[in-house]
Amino acid sequence: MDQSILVKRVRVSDIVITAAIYAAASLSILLLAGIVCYTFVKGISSISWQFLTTVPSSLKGTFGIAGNLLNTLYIVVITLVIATPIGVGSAIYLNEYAKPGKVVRTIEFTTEILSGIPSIIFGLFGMVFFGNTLGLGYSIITGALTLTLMVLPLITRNTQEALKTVPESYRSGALGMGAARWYMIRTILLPSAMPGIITGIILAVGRIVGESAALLFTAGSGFLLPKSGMGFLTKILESGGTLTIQLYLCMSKAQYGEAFGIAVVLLVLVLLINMLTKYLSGKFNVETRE
Amino acid sequence: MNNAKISTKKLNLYYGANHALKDVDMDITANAITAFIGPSGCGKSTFLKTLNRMNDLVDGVKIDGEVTLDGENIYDEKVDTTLLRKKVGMVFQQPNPFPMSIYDNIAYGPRIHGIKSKARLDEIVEESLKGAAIFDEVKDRLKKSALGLSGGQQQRLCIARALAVQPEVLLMDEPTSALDPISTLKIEDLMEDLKKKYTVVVVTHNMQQAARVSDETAFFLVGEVVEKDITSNIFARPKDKRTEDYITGRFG
Amino acid sequence: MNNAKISTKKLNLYYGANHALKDVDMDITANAITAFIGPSGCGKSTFLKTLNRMNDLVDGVKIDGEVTLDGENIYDEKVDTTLLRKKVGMVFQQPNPFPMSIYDNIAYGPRIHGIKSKARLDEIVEESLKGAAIFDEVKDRLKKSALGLSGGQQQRLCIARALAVQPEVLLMDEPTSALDPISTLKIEDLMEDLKKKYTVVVVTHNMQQAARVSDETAFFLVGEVVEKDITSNIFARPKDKRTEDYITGRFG
Amino acid sequence: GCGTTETTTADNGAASSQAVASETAGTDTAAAAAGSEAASGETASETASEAASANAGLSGSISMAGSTSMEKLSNALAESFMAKYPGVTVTAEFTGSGAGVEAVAAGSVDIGNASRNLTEEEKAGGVAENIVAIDGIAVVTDPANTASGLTREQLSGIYTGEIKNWKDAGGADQAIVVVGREAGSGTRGAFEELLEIEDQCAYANELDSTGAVMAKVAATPGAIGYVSLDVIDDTVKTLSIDEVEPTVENIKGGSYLLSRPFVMATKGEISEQNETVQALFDYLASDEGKALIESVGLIVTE
Amino acid sequence: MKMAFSIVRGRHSKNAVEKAAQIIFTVCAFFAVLAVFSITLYMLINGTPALFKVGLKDILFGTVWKPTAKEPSFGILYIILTSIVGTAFSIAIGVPIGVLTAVFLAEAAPKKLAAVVKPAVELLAGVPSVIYGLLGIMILNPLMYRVETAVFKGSETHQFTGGANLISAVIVLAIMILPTVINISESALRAVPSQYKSASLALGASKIQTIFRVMLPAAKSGIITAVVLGVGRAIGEAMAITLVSGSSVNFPLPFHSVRFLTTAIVSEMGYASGLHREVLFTIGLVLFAFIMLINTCLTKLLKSKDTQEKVKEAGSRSEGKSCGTAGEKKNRAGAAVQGEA
Ligand SMILES: Nc1ncnc2c1ncn2[C@@H]1O[C@H](COP(=O)(O)OP(=O)(O)OP(=O)(O)O)[C@@H](O)[C@H]1O
Ligand SMILES: Nc1ncnc2c1ncn2[C@@H]1O[C@H](COP(=O)(O)OP(=O)(O)OP(=O)(O)O)[C@@H](O)[C@H]1O
Ligand SMILES: [Mg+2]
Ligand SMILES: [Mg+2]
Ligand SMILES: O=P([O-])([O-])[O-]
Repeated sequence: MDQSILVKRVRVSDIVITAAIYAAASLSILLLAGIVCYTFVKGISSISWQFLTTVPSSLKGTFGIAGNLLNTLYIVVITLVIATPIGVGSAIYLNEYAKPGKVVRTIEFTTEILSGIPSIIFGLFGMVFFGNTLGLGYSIITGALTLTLMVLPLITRNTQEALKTVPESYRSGALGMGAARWYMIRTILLPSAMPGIITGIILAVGRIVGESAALLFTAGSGFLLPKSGMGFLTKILESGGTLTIQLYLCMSKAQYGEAFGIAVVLLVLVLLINMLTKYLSGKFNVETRE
Repeated sequence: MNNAKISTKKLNLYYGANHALKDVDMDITANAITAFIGPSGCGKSTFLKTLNRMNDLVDGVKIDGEVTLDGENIYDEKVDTTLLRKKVGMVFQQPNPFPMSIYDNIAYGPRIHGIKSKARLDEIVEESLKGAAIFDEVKDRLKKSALGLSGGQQQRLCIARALAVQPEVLLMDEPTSALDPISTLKIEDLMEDLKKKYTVVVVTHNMQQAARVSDETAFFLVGEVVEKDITSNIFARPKDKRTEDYITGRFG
Repeated sequence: MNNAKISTKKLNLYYGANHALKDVDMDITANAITAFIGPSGCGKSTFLKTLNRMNDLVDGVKIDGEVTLDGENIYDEKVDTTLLRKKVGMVFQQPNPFPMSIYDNIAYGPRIHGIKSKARLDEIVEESLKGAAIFDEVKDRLKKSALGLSGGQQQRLCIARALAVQPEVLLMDEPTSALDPISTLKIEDLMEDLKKKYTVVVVTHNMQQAARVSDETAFFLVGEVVEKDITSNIFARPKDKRTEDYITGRFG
Repeated sequence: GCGTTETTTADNGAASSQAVASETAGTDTAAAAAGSEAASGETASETASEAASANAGLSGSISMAGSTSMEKLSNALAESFMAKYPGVTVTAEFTGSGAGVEAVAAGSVDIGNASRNLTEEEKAGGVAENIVAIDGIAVVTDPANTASGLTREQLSGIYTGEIKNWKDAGGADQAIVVVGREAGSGTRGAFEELLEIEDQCAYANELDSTGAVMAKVAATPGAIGYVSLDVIDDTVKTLSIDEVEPTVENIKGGSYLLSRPFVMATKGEISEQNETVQALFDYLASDEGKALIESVGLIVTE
Repeated sequence: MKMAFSIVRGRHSKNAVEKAAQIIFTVCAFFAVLAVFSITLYMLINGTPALFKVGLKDILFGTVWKPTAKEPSFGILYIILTSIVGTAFSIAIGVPIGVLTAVFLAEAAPKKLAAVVKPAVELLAGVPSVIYGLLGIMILNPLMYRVETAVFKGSETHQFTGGANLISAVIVLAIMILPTVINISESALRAVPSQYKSASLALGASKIQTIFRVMLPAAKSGIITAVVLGVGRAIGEAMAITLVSGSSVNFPLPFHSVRFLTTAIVSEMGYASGLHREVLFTIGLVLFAFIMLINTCLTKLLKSKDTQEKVKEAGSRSEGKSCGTAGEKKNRAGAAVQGEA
């Protein structure tokens, strides 16, 4: 016929857009890779056994982040333990139980609002409400409660998105066989949505680990290790600065070596968390899909 | 009709403002195959779904009138829809296997209803797959994902899954529209078998199929049941002009 | 066959280790309807998709051999797949309208190919919808989402969408399996019309349909083409025992 | 403004003259700090073993919060005090002077650190001002700067924006980048007050900690800033003011203009505090405590 | 034939579990409402008094920020403008780059490259923003200072900032939001049913046309999420930019040292007392109001288009084999039974 398929037509807009895509991608990939490399190069020399296992001593003039590592762990765990069930539950309600209407719109709207509130506001609120009104002061629990509010929408949203991508036919299939709603959710939806839920949790962990403004006024900046077994319990009522807080403090004191050292530790930490969750979600997929 | 398994009286259904079912009165005979025919969009699927309350899941649906199963109103507040849907099973128009292994797909229903014994489940899975004429094709990969099957295989899997809970009534929404003739024939044979114990309702676009397998046929048009009768009567001596026109391909 | 629109030579296709098409040699006659029949999973859809290179999108696919369209090898490196697919249109087994209005669904293809005039688009949309026997049902809601249509309506919409780019070849993968007999008949009539200008290839499970509409029929079995001939020959005097067995319903 | 200034200066003067009485050797601040750091380390461990039986009884916890410039002092104090009294936990937060005083007034911490004098309002709220040390404020530039000192007028001119180039202040032809602290900072308050340029400063950078100022000045050619004396190192160059170098002696002697007190505020007088807190203040007042204060580069009061 | 059970008889233990599940989920869902309600309440309680003490006009439209002066002045107009301008520019830079990168990863990148880059992006989404600030101080500021000295050579009026200016802050913010935007947009793109893609390609659309005309519109809801989160992160970031932006209160011009709403709170909250402290809470309140406004506008604006098309939800629902039926009225994906109409 008129046009041979062997002659490629040139579509200028396609070429331009493709070029833009490649340019944008190379830019962001280079930037992001550059950030990681630069941080590693600058920070790796600060890292030593002492750096990882001791706490700072102004008498000996040494520096270490053991206390901050532990604090970070505490805050991540406590926050997730509280926020994950609430976030996932909320998503399940919104997606699977609620009839569309005012109520759902209100909840979705407020969840959106919550996700947009700047961390500094969470910090102020946490300081005033958990710290002063509830009398928890500067403590790990104050920080964790504050962060719970902060990461909640992240988990809710991701779970919701994941639930939305589960085909409707799975629901009707299961319900059509007489499965009750919660049973259907448990056996079909949650496994199918698990990768999405885990993405939400990854993002949440990332946010917690990376948070500074909301923690500065709530969890404080303590860096001591618990003195005894009981100390591990009472620690949640004591002030504790996460790695990021310590990084910020080092940075504002121009202790750049230490700051980059902590940055490296943070990168490795986030990497480990990501790998772990990947592994877990992979396992889930294998179990349910194959 | 005394041995009506399901009866509807003055059933009306609205999707918001769309009046999708209009004053449907119907008795569905026990241990028989009832076929629903009618042009696309006339409400066959909708009616089918009111029979096991799958329409409850659609937002903005309003249902008026009565549907009884063995004389009990299934829209009564006290009805346990779980039990209702165990008794009134369903096969959908589009194959919808769950994202799990073939075995787990079939075992899903029995597990819902409390069967835990591995041996018993194995038995049910095998029986059901055989019943749906797919056992031989999948017996070596029961532990593989059901999503890896072809469309036709998936649909037969779904039929097997519905059989696994041993329903009393089986609703099938164009169950063979994605199948090749051989599988279709097997399924049709299977329906014949099933009606000995069960009540079967099947929506079909294939007039030959309706004529071949069903004992009774109902003809739907824009939300109304124009005519319902013994199948041979519908095809040989339709009472309504519209039925005749449709069957002879004069409109649609 | 001198007027072959499409020819394949020693076409082999592998999904990873799964050898899905085996040495397929076929000539598809221009301005005729060619039907593919065969049991579920035998590779009909797969073969169809090699004809407009839709299989390129599947990971791990390996294709050997040659496919020519008007004598040009469509697997040549220089091929403009965009143009190829404009010339070789496709309707899928599952209806897949875009999540946009009915109008925009139809206008999508023409717009892609550079038609901007509102009047021209209106015209194309109307023509295409009429061609697919769905215009009357949707004319009042062209601006509404296509996802609100019933399955049958959606499939006809997809056919209309494929017609809107005025292809030379139209590949249809069980295009009527979701349609009622009336719509099916209309589509079949349409195919008759289309073949005057276009080359039509249709996969079907419905042997009657194949017999009714097609000029030539190819019978597939586990990735091979067992037999291809003029339709009347295939159904009246199949050369291969397996074809005969399949047509007479002796296996599947 | 004038009234406050007088009070502050008077206070400082008194504190400085008292501080002169206590003897401190060494002209080079850094060397002195290093030396006494080692000394206090020894002292601490000795005392800990000697008085272990006597101190074992004391237990509890002390919480401090407040000024960031007092971080070095607070951490050193906490550490050595805990070494001496193993049963006690001392925690310190560095949220800023205002927050520290507020926290102590609210009773949520035992001690509020402030790197400035308390306001009359704060004192009226029942908070006691316990001055524990005196700190100097050094004016610094990037190491490559050729100016060696400024007059008081030049310094004021630079900070009020009248002088924009180093060539007008005895240096090369180079733009001046004016670095300072944020409103509310003890350091900034003292600096502006002593130069009598309150509310007239035009900062190009208002940074929120001493360290940040150090870093910015060190890295920016043409920059000028002011920081606590105890953080000075060789990444920056200190300038003399009216030809007086910022050294511990000059501050004690009163010839160096810029200094301010470090306050550890308590709710009510020290005597009203619990015995653990009292022990902390006793410790600070002891020779051991004084050595500690000097070791971090500060000047001992009284 | 009547079987053993009547359908009316429910099994109670099971019903109890089901009921409990529903109640628990409902409570969970209201948690967010409670949180937003109490945060709003606390911000109002702490932030409004100063508004009246100082005067609404003097705070919001005053340009002089001298909180500790003898006659203090609490004008935050420049601070507000800085936040608006800074956020707008960082979004204008970060979102297109991020979305295009997501397109690259989801559609254009070789599998192997994507497999390396994706985890890297996830990693960076978790990187503390302070690190970006750290890099800003170490790399951007000196660079900007060089640009500044070149641009304003010999200027008598320009106040030299040493590179700590609006541009530096905008760049740090833009880079900071990249991973978030990339991650979420990419997931949204991947969630688009593959049937849309094949339908479009089969019509002869090029890959680019398919992406921009079908995939991106279908992924719109996810991309909105990405933008909203990006805006939130940019406008809400404090620590990363306190040091990078110079933190003086100035009109937001590229080479001015500027202060954002957030950095205003962070840098002075520790030191402020009395009215000054209350005004900082007022700044918090303003920030909060901003977020509310932006969120509402963005979602309203973008969603209203959606409603007309009734597209997004049904689209993101249907997958692979099943096709959506959204029905006549606005049908929330939540309960539409698909795959069979
Ligand atoms: N979930 C829904 N929401 C709104 N309207 C619907 C819904 N499902 C179906 N409809 C409408 O109700 C009418 C009947 O639809 P139904 O699916 O029952 O037809 P059908 O006879 O099964 O058609 P087909 O043969 O194409 O499957 C149609 O007009 C359809 O558009
Ligand atoms: N994307 C794919 N990846 C791997 N294997 C595939 C894929 N698509 C199809 N197959 C396999 O290739 C074989 C041929 O499949 P195909 O879909 O072409 O069959 P068909 O004849 O169209 O069947 P049906 O009539 O059920 O549609 C089957 O065994 C199928 O499992
Ligand atoms: Mg139907
Ligand atoms: Mg097929
Ligand atoms: O941190 P300062 O309060 O001492 O400036």
